[in-house]
Amino acid sequence: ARKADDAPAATQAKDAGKLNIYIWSAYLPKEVIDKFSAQTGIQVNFDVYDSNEALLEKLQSGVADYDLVVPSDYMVKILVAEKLIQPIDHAKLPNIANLDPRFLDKKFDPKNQYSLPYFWGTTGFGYNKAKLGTLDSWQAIFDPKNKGRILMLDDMREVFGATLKSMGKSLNETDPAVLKQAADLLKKQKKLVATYNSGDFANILAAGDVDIAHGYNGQLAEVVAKEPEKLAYVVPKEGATLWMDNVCLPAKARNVENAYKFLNYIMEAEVNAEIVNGVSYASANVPAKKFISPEILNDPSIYPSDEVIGRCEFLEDIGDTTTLLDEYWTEIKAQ
Amino acid sequence: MSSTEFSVEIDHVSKHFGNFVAVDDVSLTVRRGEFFSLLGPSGCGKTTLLRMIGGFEIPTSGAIRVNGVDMTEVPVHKRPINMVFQAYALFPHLTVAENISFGFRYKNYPHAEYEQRIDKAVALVRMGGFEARYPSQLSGGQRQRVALARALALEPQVLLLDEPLGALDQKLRKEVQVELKNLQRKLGITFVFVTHDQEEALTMSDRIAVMNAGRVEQLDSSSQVFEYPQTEFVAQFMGASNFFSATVRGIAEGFLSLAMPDGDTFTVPDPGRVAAGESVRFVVRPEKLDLRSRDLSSHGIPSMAVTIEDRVYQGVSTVWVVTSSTGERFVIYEQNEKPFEERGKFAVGGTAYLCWSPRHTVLIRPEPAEIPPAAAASPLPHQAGAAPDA
Amino acid sequence: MSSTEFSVEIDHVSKHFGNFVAVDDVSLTVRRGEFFSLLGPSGCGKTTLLRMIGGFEIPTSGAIRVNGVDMTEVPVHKRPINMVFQAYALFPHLTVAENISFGFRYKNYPHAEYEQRIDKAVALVRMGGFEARYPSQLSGGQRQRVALARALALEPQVLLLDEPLGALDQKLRKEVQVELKNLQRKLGITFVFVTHDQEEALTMSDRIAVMNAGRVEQLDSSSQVFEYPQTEFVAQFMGASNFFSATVRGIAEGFLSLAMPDGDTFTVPDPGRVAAGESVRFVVRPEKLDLRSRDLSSHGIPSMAVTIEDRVYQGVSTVWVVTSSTGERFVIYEQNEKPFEERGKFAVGGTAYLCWSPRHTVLIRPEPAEIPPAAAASPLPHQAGAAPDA
Amino acid sequence: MNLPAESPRVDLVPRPVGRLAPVPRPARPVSWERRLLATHSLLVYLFLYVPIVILILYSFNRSKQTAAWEGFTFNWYLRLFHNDLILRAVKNSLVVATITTVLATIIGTLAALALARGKFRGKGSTQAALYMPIIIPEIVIGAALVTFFGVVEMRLGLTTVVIAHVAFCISYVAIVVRARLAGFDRSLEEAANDLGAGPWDTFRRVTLPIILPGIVAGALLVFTISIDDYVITSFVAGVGATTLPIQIYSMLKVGVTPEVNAVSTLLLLLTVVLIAIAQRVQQEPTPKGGTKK
Amino acid sequence: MPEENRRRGVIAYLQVLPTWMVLGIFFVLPLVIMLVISFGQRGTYGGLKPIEDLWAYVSAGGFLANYRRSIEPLYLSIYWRSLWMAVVTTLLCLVVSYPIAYYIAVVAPARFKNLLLGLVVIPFWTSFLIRTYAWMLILRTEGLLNSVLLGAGVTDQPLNLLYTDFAVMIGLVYGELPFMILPLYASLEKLDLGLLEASLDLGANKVATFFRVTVPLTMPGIVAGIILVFIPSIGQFVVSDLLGGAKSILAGNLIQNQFAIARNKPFGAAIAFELTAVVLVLLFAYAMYTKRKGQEVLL
Ligand SMILES: Nc1ncnc2c1ncn2[C@@H]1O[C@H](COP(=O)(O)OP(=O)(O)OP(=O)(O)O)[C@@H](O)[C@H]1O
Ligand SMILES: Nc1ncnc2c1ncn2[C@@H]1O[C@H](COP(=O)(O)OP(=O)(O)OP(=O)(O)O)[C@@H](O)[C@H]1O
Ligand SMILES: [Mg+2]
Ligand SMILES: [Mg+2]
Repeated sequence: ARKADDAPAATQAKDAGKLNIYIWSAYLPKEVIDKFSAQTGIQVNFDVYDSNEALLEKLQSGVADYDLVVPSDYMVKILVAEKLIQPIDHAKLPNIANLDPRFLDKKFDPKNQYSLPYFWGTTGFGYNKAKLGTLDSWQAIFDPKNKGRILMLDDMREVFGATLKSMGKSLNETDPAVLKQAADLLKKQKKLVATYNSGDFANILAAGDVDIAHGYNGQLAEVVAKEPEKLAYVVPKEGATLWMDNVCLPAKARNVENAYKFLNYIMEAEVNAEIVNGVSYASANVPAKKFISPEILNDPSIYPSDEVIGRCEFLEDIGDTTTLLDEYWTEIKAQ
Repeated sequence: MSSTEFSVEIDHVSKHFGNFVAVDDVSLTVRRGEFFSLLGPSGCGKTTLLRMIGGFEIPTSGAIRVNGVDMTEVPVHKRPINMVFQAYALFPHLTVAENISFGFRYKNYPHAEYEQRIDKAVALVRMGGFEARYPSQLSGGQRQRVALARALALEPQVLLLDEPLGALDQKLRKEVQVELKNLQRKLGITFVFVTHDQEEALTMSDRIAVMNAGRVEQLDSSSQVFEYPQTEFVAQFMGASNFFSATVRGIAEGFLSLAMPDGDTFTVPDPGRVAAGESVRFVVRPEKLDLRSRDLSSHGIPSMAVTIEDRVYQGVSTVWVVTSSTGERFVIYEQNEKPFEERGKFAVGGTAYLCWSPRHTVLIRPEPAEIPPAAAASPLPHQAGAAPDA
Repeated sequence: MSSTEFSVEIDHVSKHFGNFVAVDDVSLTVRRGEFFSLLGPSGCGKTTLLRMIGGFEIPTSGAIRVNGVDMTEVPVHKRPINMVFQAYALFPHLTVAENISFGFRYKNYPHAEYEQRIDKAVALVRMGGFEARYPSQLSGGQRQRVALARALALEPQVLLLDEPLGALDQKLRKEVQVELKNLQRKLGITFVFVTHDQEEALTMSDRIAVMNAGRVEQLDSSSQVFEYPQTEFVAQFMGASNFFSATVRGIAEGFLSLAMPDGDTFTVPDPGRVAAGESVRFVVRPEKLDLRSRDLSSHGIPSMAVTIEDRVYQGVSTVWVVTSSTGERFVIYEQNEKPFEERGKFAVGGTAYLCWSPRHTVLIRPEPAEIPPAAAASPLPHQAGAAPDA
Repeated sequence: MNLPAESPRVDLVPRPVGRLAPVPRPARPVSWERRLLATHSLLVYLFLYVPIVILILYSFNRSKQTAAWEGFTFNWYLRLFHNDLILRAVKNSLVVATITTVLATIIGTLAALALARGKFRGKGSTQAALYMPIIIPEIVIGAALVTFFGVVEMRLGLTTVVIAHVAFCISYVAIVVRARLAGFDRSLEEAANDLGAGPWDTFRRVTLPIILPGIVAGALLVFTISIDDYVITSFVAGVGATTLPIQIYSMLKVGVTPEVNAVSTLLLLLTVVLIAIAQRVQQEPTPKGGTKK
Repeated sequence: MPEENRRRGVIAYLQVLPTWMVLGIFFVLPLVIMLVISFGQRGTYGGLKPIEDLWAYVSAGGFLANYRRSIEPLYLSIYWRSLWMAVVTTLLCLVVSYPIAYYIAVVAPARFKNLLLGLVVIPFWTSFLIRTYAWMLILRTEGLLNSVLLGAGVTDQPLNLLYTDFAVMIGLVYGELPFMILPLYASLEKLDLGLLEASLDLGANKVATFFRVTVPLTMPGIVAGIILVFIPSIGQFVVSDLLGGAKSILAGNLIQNQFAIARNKPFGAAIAFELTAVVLVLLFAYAMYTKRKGQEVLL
């Protein structure tokens, strides 16, 4: 503040001309940023991360100068609890009205005090339709017929989530007995698994190395779209994970005003559609749908029906139960 | 194994390093149980020749046989040869005892004998008490002795020694020389020995090869090489630096009559390769020259008037340096003070007569015209190219 | 810089390696421009002493001054000293010329002179034509010469030479010796020289220190050390291995009258440290002994009946080995065939009389009782501990 | 990039050290063990390069998926040239790796010298400290460092990345150079001292050329580690400091495209060109055996 | 003597000063923070649980809870497997690397040495991830290796290579090779060939010479290589996840998971420090051993 006093407007203008975004790679087409910069004169810096935990670590350090970050659902809750993000002033964002109410006011951030939805999707599995016929249940990943042809995400919560769902339980179950049951199931299931993989699952499925690939809808949608005859993506009938990445303002953000400008900008219908068209992930913007290309909009693996969304659930932070789950996970892997 | 008379046969062996000819068409044989020495100026190819016998260097051309077996295909470790390296090549990670016993297992010595054999080798080179030291903790001479002990302990059929005693003091060197000779007699080892110490070569060797610029200049029994050098190079190298010119007056009954430039004549045994009227060069060893106050030429003893230039005390002997009227320089050794011999003392700057016994006159082959060093590579047989160091 | 008379002063210097005493309380001074040699058996501490002067080894105790300046605080590269290392220490990554010119910049030689100075140094050691070679491409003697040239080229005030000519043949060695002497005269360099070649030491040195087991046994002018060894060790080390016992009959007018065990008496100059009735030991150098067929004792010349055991041809001289009736062994050098001297030839196995001139009788200090090697570490002043090698 | 032959004065491969064995061997009949060694080496190089060939091949694959070959295209290269993010990441990576290599090599070499020669108090703890970066899992280092930067209020950026890399690369240099220094012939340094060279000149003119292979090996390792480090970097990188590995890992969420293959291919190409030039320039003054008139 | 010693000491201090400045500030201090953290308890959201009564916490031994947990049999079996993998990797690396390092350092013509050395590391200037993907392409059932094997008639069935221990070993050895080859090279490059000649001369054949002379003389390089390969191998996990199908858990995963998934930094740090302590003790034991044998301590 003192600096602002004796430093003349020039510095301020320069400071005001910046925006540091920290986001998943390929979540924001370059053209969108370029246009924003052209319109406002704000210089956008753009860094990428690969996990929510990396983001958490960065914000916890307090020395990362980001103005806008995109954590996933459960991480929002943690960031709020850790006081690492600041409340969003809805009044500054007229375009907030464009947002789909289905994706607002969720448990991890009631009333969207701290976050606004950016992309969302599901975690189901892709499979070789030509070989296995149509599948609609998690039972497929427990079916001994598929031994050695199953890929599971290398992600404790997602794997337990799928199992719990197949048992008719909640993703966020914390009852140790239930979790123990799930762990036992998974220990048996491990023999069927060819590989646990969270990065390359869609390619491995497309290559034919496995017949079933547990995974996020985005990449799977892409390979399914390429070979619709052979491959399919399904959100099993027992239910699955609904995930959502959200924009937030770090508590220590320095260019808050610019961040608001940017937030408002990307919630404009046309801009939002451009983002969706560029990345092929579903956004929560209603008027944008008009501008989204039909292949994307009509792809059920990207924009599933309300019914499908209805049977999905968000992953939430389960607090200290995480430790128990981690121990089970270790046991499963170590056996 | 063949039972040829020869232990080592070297057959037209040459060794080139790039353009440089280190060993040039050398042929020689070493007899079984012989003590054979290689002499020659620094850089003349002695080490290279030894290394080829040992198998560390492949001859560019020619063949080497040991006990009648062609060694070309025989790997180093299968040759019945051991070498004492000029730079010792001690294993830095092993103690003295471990260095010495390194090769025992390949000789199939029983384990029980190891200690005793180490003791024996160590005693031979007077290194008792140092068995547990590492080479880095030894003095130069001590390292050399360990290198020697290591090779001796294996009692090979052929032992190559590259200046194995060069870093030892004279007393110790004499002791070790005696030990080496004993060992040779006892075990019948063939020695091929490189040394710069002429006395050592003469006392130890059966035969000596004098090398120059990659070639063998003369190969003879040790006293022959010393007393009857065949070339000016050998003469000079062996320390016989007194060269004279004369003309052959006549040849009769196995004797030559030689005339010195000043007209003195004397007769010497005919070596059989000169004709009357020819001009020849001969050499007389310094210890065989004498200084006299009178001209003895009337007695058939060659005498030459000289000026005394210098006298140098050398411990056992004194060296006189004199010049003739034509400016030639001669060197005379005089053993210091034999008792009861009274002789005219000569002062530096004074004059005297240089005399010698005609039987100590050694005719030498005429030296070829100066050849540039590169010619060391030329295939002129048995001619001395100038040593690179000369 | 101080202008003391002394170039190098060594003041009660000792060096311990762990428990081992390599140099034991040595004090000596080397004069400015002097040619000073260190002699001694292998492992006696010569290299260690040189290395301490050079600054490569820190004395365990004692001080070293060069030109009057205490060197303790002076780092190696600031000392006005250069050293020729026993193991050469040539830089493997530099050519001969680069090795030689390595130190030029620190001497602030102008760049233009480099080539000329390299040429000069190379010519001095007869290494012309090898300037572009790497050390790995040189023979042993050639490496040694480069090491020498490298130190000489810097023309230091003090030059330490650790067996700098040991790997050279005699002819070349003599040439280089002459060059070294010239250089010393021209530049006034102080030489501290280690050699195993006694002739070299005697001809080159002004003074010689003979070391034994880390101590200086005798420090004298070169001829004194040779002709008048003070201890049995020095005598033996200098090749004077003929020891006799006698009893002092009487002392008169600066002369001792000595009686041999067989009753012969003769007189020698009194060295001034014996009393009548005492039994003494003396030594006679081998070249000063003579073999006669008659007993000359009646002429006041000590004669001893001996049996001839061996004769060994050594080139310049012949060595006779004889034993007395009490089994003592003596060695006689006889220069080979001086002309015109007729003398009774003796056959091996025959008998003769061993004679010498009384003035060649050298009384020596009594040897202390045999000390075990460990005692080399004991602080007995000026007593020769047995060398570990002895 | 840190290629051999950067240093103009000294040859990276010093000539054979004073061995008795003359080094340039004659054309001796190639012995079986030499042939075996050569064959083995060839196989190892094959092993090293097969994946690289595949990687290059797939930079020309029309399909975005790596599994199937769908025909040849330059498309990924074109896209790469328009992908500011990747290009900037490449630049960051090269900058970080180069600076890290220089700093870590210097510091590590100094440490190795001290450890090999010096007897000083704290030698043991220095050694322990040097082993730590290798022993401790990167994620722990990364987390610790980012916490530390937070405590001392050091803004995350390229500087912090370089600091982190230097801190954990010093060890690699120190260990390799230390190994090279073992059994170093001290008399060569003594000779240099003796000839008037002070400590620095002795190091520069004698020690350095002789231990250079060790330093080069260490530097190559550092560059290799630094240019491809992901875990630690992901913790300590700040605004504008995204490096190539971070960029690539973050692409996992939406799928890694062959642009990455294209970038790697171009880097390889650049390296090979530089090495080829270095090889030409270096053209060792091969020790020519006595060319005497 | 003390004077010179002091001077050498000062030089040594100057030489390690930069190391300590960097390592001390940017390594040791952060790790001290981590060490403190390892005595704490996981907070609900990943941070540390606040401790109300420090004295009670310490006296009750609560600060050791993580360390106690980390030596439960479940975890011990993981360490054991990690250790075993690291040992195998290191040995394989050594066996593969020594000949090629020897070739580059001793046999190859001097002017190719740099080139050959460069060629060893250049593959690793590409992204680890896509390098590993390339390996997956090679090892998969329809991959390159299987087609070569089928083509050569070695097998008539495609082999199951990917997601096996074999694949993991290949990947590990591949990734660690330069860390073995380079130190070995640095050490072999100064090998005195004269000593090999001496050994042959004394009757040792080439194999015996290798084990009795070459190996002891290049021990510094071997030790350095082993350290640089073995230690990181204990903590590795990405290769085994990708090529081995992530079907087992190694010490590396365990720590990674605590930091990244379970958000249990204290536990993760505790395991890491335990591992560190064990390795340091091993190294120290080795140093003592060589010292006892009177050899140069190579660490
Ligand atoms: N580092 C060391 N550790 C233990 N003893 C040593 C060490 N260096 C030398 N010595 C011992 O010190 C004594 C003196 O060694 P020095 O090298 O001075 O002998 P020297 O007189 O030069 O012998 P030489 O004529 O054989 O070269 C020797 O007995 C040697 O074994
Ligand atoms: N690797 C090499 N490359 C080029 N020339 C070499 C090589 N090795 C030796 N030479 C040369 O070959 C000649 C013979 O060397 P060698 O070592 O056989 O000499 P030497 O007779 O043993 O000499 P010294 O008595 O000095 O040891 C020398 O002039 C030497 O310079
Ligand atoms: Mg030689
Ligand atoms: Mg010595």
